[in-house]
Amino acid sequence: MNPGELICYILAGVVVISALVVVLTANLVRSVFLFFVTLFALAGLYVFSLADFVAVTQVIVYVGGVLVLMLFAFMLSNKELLNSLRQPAAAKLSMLTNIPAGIVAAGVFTVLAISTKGLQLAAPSGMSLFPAGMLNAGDNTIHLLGVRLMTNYLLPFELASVFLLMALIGAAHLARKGKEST
Amino acid sequence: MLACGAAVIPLLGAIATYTFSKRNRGSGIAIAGSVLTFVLSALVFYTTWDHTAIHRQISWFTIGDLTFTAGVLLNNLSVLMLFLISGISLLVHIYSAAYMKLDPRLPVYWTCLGLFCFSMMALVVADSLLLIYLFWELVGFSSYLLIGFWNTRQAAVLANKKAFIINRIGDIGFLAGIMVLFSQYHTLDLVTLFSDHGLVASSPRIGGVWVGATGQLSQAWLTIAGAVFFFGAMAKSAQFPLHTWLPDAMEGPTPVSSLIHAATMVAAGVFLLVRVFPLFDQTVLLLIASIGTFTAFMAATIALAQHDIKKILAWSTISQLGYMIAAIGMGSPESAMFHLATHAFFKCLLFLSAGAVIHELQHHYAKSGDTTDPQDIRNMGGLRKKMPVTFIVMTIAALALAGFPGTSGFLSKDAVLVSAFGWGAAEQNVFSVIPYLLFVTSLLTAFYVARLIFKVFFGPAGQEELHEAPAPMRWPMIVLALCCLFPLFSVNPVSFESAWIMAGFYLNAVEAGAYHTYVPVLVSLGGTAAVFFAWFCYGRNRSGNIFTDKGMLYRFALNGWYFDKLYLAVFVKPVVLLSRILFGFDKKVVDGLVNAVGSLGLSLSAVSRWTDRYLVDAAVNGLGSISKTIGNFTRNFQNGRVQYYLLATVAGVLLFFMFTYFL
Amino acid sequence: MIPLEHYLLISAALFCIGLYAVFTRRNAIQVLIGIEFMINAAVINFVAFSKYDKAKLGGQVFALFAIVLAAAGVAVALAIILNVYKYYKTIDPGKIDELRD
Amino acid sequence: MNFYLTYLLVATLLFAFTAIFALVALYAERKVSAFIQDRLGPMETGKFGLLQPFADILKMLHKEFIIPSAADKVLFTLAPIIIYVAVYMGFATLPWAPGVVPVSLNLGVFYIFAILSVETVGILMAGWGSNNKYALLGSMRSVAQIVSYEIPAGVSVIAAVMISQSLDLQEVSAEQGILAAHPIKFLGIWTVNHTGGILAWNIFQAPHLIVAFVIYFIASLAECNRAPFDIPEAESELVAGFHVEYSGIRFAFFFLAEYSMMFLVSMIAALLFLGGWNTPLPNIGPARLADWTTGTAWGICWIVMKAIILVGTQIWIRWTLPRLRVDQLMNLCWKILTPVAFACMLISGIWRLAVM
Repeated sequence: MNPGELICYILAGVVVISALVVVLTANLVRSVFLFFVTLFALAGLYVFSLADFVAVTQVIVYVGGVLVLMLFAFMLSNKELLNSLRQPAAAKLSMLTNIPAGIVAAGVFTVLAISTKGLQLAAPSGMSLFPAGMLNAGDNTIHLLGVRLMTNYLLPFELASVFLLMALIGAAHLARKGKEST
Repeated sequence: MLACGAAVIPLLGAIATYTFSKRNRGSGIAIAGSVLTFVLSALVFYTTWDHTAIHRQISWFTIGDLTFTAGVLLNNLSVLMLFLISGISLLVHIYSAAYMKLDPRLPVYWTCLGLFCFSMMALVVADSLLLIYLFWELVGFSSYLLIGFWNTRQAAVLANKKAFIINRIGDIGFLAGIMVLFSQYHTLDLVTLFSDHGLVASSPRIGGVWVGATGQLSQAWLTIAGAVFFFGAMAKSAQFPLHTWLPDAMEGPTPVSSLIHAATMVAAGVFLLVRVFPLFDQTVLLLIASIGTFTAFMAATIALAQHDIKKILAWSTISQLGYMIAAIGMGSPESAMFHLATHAFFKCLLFLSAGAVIHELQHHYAKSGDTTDPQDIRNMGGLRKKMPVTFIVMTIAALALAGFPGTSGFLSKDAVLVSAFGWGAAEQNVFSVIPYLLFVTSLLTAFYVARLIFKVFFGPAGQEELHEAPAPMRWPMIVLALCCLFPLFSVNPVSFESAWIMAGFYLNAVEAGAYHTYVPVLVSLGGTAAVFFAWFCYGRNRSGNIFTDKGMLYRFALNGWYFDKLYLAVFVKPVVLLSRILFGFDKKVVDGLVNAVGSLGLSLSAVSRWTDRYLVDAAVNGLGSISKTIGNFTRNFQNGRVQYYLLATVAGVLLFFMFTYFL
Repeated sequence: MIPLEHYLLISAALFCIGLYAVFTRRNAIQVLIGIEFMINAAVINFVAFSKYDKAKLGGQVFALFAIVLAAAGVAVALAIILNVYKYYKTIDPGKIDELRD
Repeated sequence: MNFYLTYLLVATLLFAFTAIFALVALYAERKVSAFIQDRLGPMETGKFGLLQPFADILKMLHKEFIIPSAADKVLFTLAPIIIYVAVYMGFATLPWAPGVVPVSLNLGVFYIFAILSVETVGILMAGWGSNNKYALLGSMRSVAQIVSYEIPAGVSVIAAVMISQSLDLQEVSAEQGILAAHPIKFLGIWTVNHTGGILAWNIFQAPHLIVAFVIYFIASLAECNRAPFDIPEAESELVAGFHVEYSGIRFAFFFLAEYSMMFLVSMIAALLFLGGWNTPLPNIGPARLADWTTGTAWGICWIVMKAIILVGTQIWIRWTLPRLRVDQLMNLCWKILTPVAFACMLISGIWRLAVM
């Protein structure tokens, strides 16, 4: 196991553990900041999966956008909301009610893990599995992505931009303290 | 069509005055309307009088296979009435414009007056008993409005109520008559019924059975029909049992009294009787003659004792109406109509003159703050010098009323009296007294009218600032005074046969007899004597020495023979008592019964409620609670919590995958 | 060289953690975080598989789309949560179980 | 293992550079402010007060760590580190000279912007962790300002990147001088591949980039929370903003982060618009000034000089201009800078297609 793989597994561990803590902790603000750690570690995982542009996008969008937005939403809202975010220590009863959810989540994980175990990458008959070969560490993914975005995926790209505009307008409309807020 | 126009214009005028009364308060419109009406009526009169009757009608409505018609019948009778009414109403309109000038509700007055003229004219030109009945009611209603015009006065309100109620009583008679005729002939058309060869004239009475065109009835029904028609006319024309409303109706404005209660409305009864004259059999005619005569005599005696100037004239009107009714009863409707025409003029003039006097005195008293009754003749005197025109015209009218030669009253009264004596000669029994009674009445008439004149215009002058009435009041009086003289009616001042109105109704010729000569002479002489007697009593200011205020007879007359009190005791109080008894009966017995039924129902429903609650409801509630329990149980699956839903969904998917992988 | 299965396992773990958060959290924002975990689990899979697709690079492209659209979704969701808080005075999705105004 | 050791060495060098630069900038700031305000500034410690920054740093190192009792201790402690590390990591892809770059990353600019956005998380952490309303308000203002001004800054950077056709800052620098691999034209008309010098800089290759450069410079001031965009730490309103509760070495980290950030954004500006490590001197006929002044040492010299001139401008602006109000700040960002930056980006595209 070379240092790169080691770092990768460490990052994977950080992802899983920090995600668990995010879900289980009672202090919401800390959980949101921990969410940042999870996302950062995930970005590292993407890098190790040779998706450096996705990783940087992950950081710039999630860390610079989503996370800041969440924190900002908390802090902009009033004191009661801030208090309500500090959840009381989970009561035993609530832990009791969480057990079915835990069982179901664990069951889903089991199913997914088992289905992963027997995974075989198989090409359809008459076609090779990797026609263009696998991605290498030295490839300029930005170049490839740029070409693909402007050729094969131009329509999804434009749709996504329109969708973003809609979301922007919608969020701005919902969030403003308009007189006509019903 | 002109007649229709003439009849409808007052209605339009009424509506117009009511609508456009802002400027000059409607007087202009009202007077213009009545001028137009008069012109149209005169045209109609000119084209129709002594020509063949005009009868136009349209189909009105149909019940079953009976078609009711509505239309206009113009014969001598109706055009004469039309002309008379429009002429007098024109003069009264002009007079009113001055008399009512200061009244705040003048537009309403014009409206009511217009409505009245319309209904009266429509009444006389209508060709069907049903239409006549309609307008008859309308006349009653508009007179109700006019009598109670000064509706803030208690007396006026009581008077118009009284007039209305008594007219209602008479209307029942009219309606009953219409019903009898309709059931007998199945038509109400005047021409079909009452023309010379109409249904009534051609219905034979054979052996106590009245044979009509479509059926037959007992002859008693014929008598009843006539009697009830007369009963209707009785109320309208203020005859003996139903006469009490007319004196009270003097509470209305004087021009109204003049128009309604002297010249037109009360003439409606006479008009009706003339219209249905062929219907009357001997019994009814005798009844009519008796009632008319009695009314004439009674009213004259009452008029002797009155103090109120308008009351005197009112009783006098009743008396003169009695003459007319009696003339009809004695089979001489033409003289009744003649007297109606002449009486309309001089009685109208008398009222207008009285109105002028009252008007001036009222102004005088109002100015000096005096509360003296301006209508009481005891407070008057010496007005001859202050109001010469009024004095002259009123004297002419009074002479006409008294029946002095040279006046129209002489002609018509003679016509009535001569026919009465002619009729009386044929009668054998107690009814032969009727002509003599009428004659005595004539003398009484001369006496009371002379009393009125002497009291008002002679004697010491009381009030200094009095002067003549204004021109719009004066001129109609002068015109009417001219109409009270003989030339308008006859070229011969002493022969009523030469009067054109008499000539216009050749119903049956008056037999010329000895009466024809001496009756007029006797009337004139007796009248003169009565006037002198009156001068002796009142003119020389020696009143009271013969007719003291304490005399029983005097009080009897003053109170109108105590008819009002009698009616109060005989009709009103028993009715009130009866209604009290009935009320008590209603309260105790009827209500008690109803309440008993109600409480029975309550107890029954209590039983059913118990059943409902503990048997039916229990079953329903049981079902309900079962479903509620089930619902409560299943509700947990539908609690609105998205997370539970999602958990359940994922658990389901998970189970599915479990099955696919492990089973 | 990390085998594909390991990426998929990490992805599955992250997905289940997100699922658990969505099931149990009494706070809409934590539920939102759970949803983001699930989206990121999908992104891991996209990225991991895209290593084998040099020609089209579909996995990375759609990972980009997923990330960007998730961000947009978060923006709208946060706006909704703030409005919900304004009316219900709570952001517990378990207590917001009424459809009426 | 050498591979990792080299990286470690480079990282240490960079840290040392930022620390030393912070000291120098601290001294320069004091002296410049004194000069602008017509006074002497620090004079006691050493000749001309040259030892003043060291005295300051000593004072800070000796100060007590104060953690407010109501503060969230973990967040409070982590915040300055995260802020500094975010800025520090931004240096990783900056080229200093031809061939001299810590990490040659083909998405360099993108990476820098991503890593700088982490700084906002640190600021929020500091604000929230202090449990102080001034700190919270300051951090929120700061974050709002940074997030807003990232848009015009990013868009104007994209305008430059579109001209250079690369996100790799090394390549961007190379394309602005005599080492360019592609034909480059002065104002789009005169090929200057062999002339180089100031004529080959991006702002002269495509003159609209002068506008983009100004926008970027203004936005970078805001991102550094420098005057006139210093309302997040406005002393008169918020005491000191998000770092009001900090003291000692933690406060020194904020200080370090701020001056490092100043240098970082200035260096990015120099790299993207002002020719990077290229010499401003062109080849004029036989005087091959550009050829002579291009090289590793020259490169480091030029880039540091350019960055320091820009930092000096920042300091100069700070002591010259008054502070903006919040609404003026936002109006400037969203109504002026962002549209103009978009226009520059559009012109860049057209320029790229039509002229170059």
